[in-house]
Amino acid sequence: MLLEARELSVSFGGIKAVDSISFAVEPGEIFTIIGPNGAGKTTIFNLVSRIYNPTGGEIVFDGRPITRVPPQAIARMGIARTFQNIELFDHASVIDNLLVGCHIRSRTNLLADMLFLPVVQRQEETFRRKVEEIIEFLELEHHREATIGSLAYGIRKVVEIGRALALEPKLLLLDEPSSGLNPEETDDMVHWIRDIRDDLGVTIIMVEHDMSLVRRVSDRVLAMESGRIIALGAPDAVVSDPQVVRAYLGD
Amino acid sequence: MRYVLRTSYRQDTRLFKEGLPQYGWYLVWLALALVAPLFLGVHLVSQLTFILIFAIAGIGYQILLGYTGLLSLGQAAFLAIGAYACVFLEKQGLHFALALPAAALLTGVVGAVLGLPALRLKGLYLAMATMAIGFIVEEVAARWTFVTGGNSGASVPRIEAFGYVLSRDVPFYFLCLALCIASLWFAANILRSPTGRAMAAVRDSDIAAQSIGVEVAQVKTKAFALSAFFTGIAGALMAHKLSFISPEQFTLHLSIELLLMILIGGIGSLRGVVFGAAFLVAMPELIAEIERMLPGGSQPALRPMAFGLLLVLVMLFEPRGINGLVEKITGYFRLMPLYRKGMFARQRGFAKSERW
Amino acid sequence: MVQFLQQVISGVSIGCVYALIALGFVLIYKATETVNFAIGELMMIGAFLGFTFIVIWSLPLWLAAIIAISATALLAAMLERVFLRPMVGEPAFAILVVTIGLGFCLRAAALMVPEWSSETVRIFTPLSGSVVRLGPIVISADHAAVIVATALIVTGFFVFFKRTRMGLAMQAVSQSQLAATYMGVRTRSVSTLAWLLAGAITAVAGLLLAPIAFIHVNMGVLGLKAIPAAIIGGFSSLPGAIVGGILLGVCESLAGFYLPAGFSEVAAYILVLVVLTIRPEGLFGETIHKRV
Amino acid sequence: MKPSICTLAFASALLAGAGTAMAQTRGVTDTEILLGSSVDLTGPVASIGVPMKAGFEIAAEMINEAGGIHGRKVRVLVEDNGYDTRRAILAVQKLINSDEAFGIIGLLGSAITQVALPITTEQGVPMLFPAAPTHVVYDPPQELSFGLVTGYDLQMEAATSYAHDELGLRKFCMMYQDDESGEQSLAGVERKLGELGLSLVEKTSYKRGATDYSAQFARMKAADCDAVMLGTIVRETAGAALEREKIGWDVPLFAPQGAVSNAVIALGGAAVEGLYAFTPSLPISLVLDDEKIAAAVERYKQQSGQDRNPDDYFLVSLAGMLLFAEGARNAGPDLTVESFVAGMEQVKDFDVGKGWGRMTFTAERRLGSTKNFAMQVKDGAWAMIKEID
Repeated sequence: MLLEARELSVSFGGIKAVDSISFAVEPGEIFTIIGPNGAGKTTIFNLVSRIYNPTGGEIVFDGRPITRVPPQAIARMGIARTFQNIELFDHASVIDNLLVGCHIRSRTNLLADMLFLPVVQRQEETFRRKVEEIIEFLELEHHREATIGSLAYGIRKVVEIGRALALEPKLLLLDEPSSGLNPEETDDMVHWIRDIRDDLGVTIIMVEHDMSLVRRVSDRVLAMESGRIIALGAPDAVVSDPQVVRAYLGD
Repeated sequence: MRYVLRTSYRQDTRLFKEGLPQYGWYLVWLALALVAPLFLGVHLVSQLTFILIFAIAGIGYQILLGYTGLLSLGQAAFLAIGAYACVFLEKQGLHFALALPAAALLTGVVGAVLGLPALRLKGLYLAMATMAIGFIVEEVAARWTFVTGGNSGASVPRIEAFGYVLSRDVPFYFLCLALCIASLWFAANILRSPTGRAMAAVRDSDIAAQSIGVEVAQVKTKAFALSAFFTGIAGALMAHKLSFISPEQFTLHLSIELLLMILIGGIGSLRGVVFGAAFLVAMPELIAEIERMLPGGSQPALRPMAFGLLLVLVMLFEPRGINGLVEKITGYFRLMPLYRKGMFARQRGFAKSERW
Repeated sequence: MVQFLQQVISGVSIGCVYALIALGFVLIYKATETVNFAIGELMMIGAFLGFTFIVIWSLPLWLAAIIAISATALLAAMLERVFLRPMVGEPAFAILVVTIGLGFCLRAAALMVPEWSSETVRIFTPLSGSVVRLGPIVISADHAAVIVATALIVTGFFVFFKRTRMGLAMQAVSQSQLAATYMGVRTRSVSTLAWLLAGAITAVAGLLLAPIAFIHVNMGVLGLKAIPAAIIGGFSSLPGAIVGGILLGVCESLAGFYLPAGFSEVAAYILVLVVLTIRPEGLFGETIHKRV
Repeated sequence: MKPSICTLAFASALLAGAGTAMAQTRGVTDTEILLGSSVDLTGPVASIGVPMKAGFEIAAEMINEAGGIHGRKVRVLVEDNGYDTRRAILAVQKLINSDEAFGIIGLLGSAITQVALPITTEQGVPMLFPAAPTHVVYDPPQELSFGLVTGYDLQMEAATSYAHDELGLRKFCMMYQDDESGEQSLAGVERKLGELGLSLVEKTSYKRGATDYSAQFARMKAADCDAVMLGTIVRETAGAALEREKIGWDVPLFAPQGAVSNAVIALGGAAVEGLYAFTPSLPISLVLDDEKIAAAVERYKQQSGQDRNPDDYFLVSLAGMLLFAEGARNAGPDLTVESFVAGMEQVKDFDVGKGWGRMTFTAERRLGSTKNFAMQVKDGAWAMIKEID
């Protein structure tokens, strides 16, 4: 069991956004959370990536509790995430964005950086070699030097995934990877997600609306409505579950 | 049309990726700077010295504002701390060669401490907090008479090297030149190393930086400490150049002059700092020339008017300052056939409110 | 004890001037989210216009005041229309720098006017010299006039803000400029109105300040005291600006009396640092953080 | 004094070839003597700087029309420094090195004078009669530095002895401006009180540019002293008088030279009635019967187009120029720095015009005259009540 949530709940000023949710994700699995807007999907995400503090329950990752751990600490433990409306470093180039992903593995102190000692030089080269692999993996070669501001929306999505991969994570949290993409880009996204899991062995938790993407790529699906679980299981079963259909389309 | 071939990772990490054509220019500038005292009178050399001193202060400010996105309106406070610390240490008998680094390190530590409020504050709030710090440091400089000599100021002892007294003109110019080049090199190294990238990450989106594992609080403190370190060096050099320091010299007006220098030079670029410093020192002379040409004799209001108008016009029409212009021109020549007219135009946008 | 009250009263009168400037400052921040560093210079222009009309053209007091206030207000609106409107969408610090630049230009413009430039002047109102006694406490009539005038302006202002259509529009713009535009609010003209109103208020502050202090080209530096007042009250809250201004005035006056020399000027800025580190959004401001 | 030559081997080798021959004296040609000055034309004290610049130019015109100095005409180049120390340094260096002025005359601002003195001394250029009331120029006496205006400390010593001897006051309080000029006044008062075996009952200060003095006056009134010494300049003196009137406290006020100006009366109105001030030179209104001064003021009115008298500092630059002319005349046709210093040391009881003491300079005495005038505001105008040597 890689990540487990036990009776997780959080309320903003009286409203229970997430009401004692429990679920577990196995290593190497693609686990998708679906549900109408305001169901608490992104809130769970922000709880796991430690941007919000839960009011109840516990989160355990790789056997260690991370309920109260600061956000930057979970990156060191191997959890990476992307954001719903893309939080990239706009003024930097693609390669610099990816290099920031390697930040947690840099061992050089401020003085060494100022003098750019050989140890910093070597470390830079290992980072760049790692980032070049990711660039090839995600086919971003001819965008390497472009600044983020000049890139198309779909490309930015891929760059953000690339930055998360540069962290060499065990668990990757994808926040609506297909939002804002056209159908053809969504197909590419399916391949990226499968390749990440198969080639790099990264477990993926995804929040998604595009049911065709959910069906084609998820191992298990969790459906939520106004803070509570209404269905959990194989993609086809959950998507056609009457309760889920009613939650989405209303009765 | 020059296209750069990337052959090795090492090449990517070098300061001048494109080899000779890129750093050739800088060699020319360095040669000019070395022989300048031969041709120029003492007065122009002291102008150049002030340019170098302001450039070092500008490097410190650029690291804070240009690279980490932290707007400080209290940089004059760090100049004051650097100046007073160096003079006080020299009066206690420490030689200048030791007093300067010690004063700079002390300013760096104070910078890190004064940067603590920055950890919780953003944008305009931080600007106001640093302005408050600036006023407080100015007041402390006036009150703490034992160290700073209070309002009657402090005279600065001469630098002695190898038994002789170093005169404040040409030799001091070379000292400032060496320190300025070293500071540029240090800052350039920081930018191509993990520290620099982490700063740029914090500038663009500290939420994303946090989720990548960047210790945002640590990076901000480091940025304040580095900025204070360089500004402290500039403060110590300014004290020796002025030969007399008093609290009245380190006012909010000086902080705003430093801000003008960074903006006019080009925010976010190291060579922009040098352009900005040259502009800041040359501007009063330019205005004096214009004033002389004016029919009605000297129009006293010309200087503040020019100072104010410049701030406004740069922000309106060329927010990337002189460096922006230089990049446009070099870009034009580099991409000769493919240069598109609107390449550098800014897009219109709605006020991106920090609140939502 | 009488001494303490005496200090508090004189602190309140100076505090009222800070409050008015802070009100103008916060009004602009709420409507356009820009920090206006030229607020002090607008006050100086208002005071000098008042001086010119009253002393040099010797117009009746109230007529001169009205012309001075409306002239300064129009000047402020013109500055926004010409210099700040093209800056919409630029980063916040760029706009802040433009206002700093405008501050220098206004001071330089005042320097060009012969009567204003090198003279330190004062407006003598019929009240000058006479004194109001509240039991043992003595307060000059001009100071009392400041307090009364501020109270009137503040109440008038809240009526405008809560009741009138344009007042509501201004509040909408301050919440979110993008949303307000889609609701058909002409955000551009609302910002100009915000500067117009702020110009009027700071001109009043200048006119009220003239009798009790002096008018000179560099009096704009007093505007820098309005910024701490606005921060203490909470950057984005109008009642906060008033309370912050008065609190600041009293605190300075008490520091001047009880603490050793020199502390009173710095008291304002120490207070700001304390408030910013404990409650970054000030006493009345609402908490703000970026949602992801 | 350690030999002060530049030592960096590299630099000195470079400079060996570039030494400029010092054939004739800097700033002196066959037909002209160039003097340099730096005052504030655009900053906070422009109201003093602008009339001073006019004073230099008009004095030069009058000296040149009267035949100049041994056939040479005098010209004064005035640089603006906006009362900012850094720009003042650059201006003085420009005047010495690129304009090659013979001497620096009439600097405005105590801090600026303190900063400029080491530069002029190091370059071997005479520092002539700064307008700033700072003792640095004449105490300790230096070869190339000549004082005209007594420092604030001497002025306030005269004020304290006058209050003590003439008015029999014993309990002294002081309010001084929290900067270099204020602290000099404080030093003078405390030195004289020490001699008289007294000390300050209450000491308060304010930051430059402050407009409210209620706290300071409340503290002094609480200490119920019978004399209030002021380390203030123009605006603050009027502000102090207004505050005293507001709290209805009938105590005499004593201020240094800066207070003696019609601006104080215009600002203070009735409140400044009875205010004492101590100055080394009388204001223009009291010296117009001296034909040289009257002619100069008349010329100022024509050139500036204003019908009001210029600020009193106009007289300071006038007196400075006349003193320079006297010293240069004594130096004879071959004007060099050495001959000029010798010429200045021959100046004995020289009259620079009404309202100044007689000027005498010797090898040990670098201050023209230590005379101060006790002034008081009597029904809306400054009147001279006593001369104190």
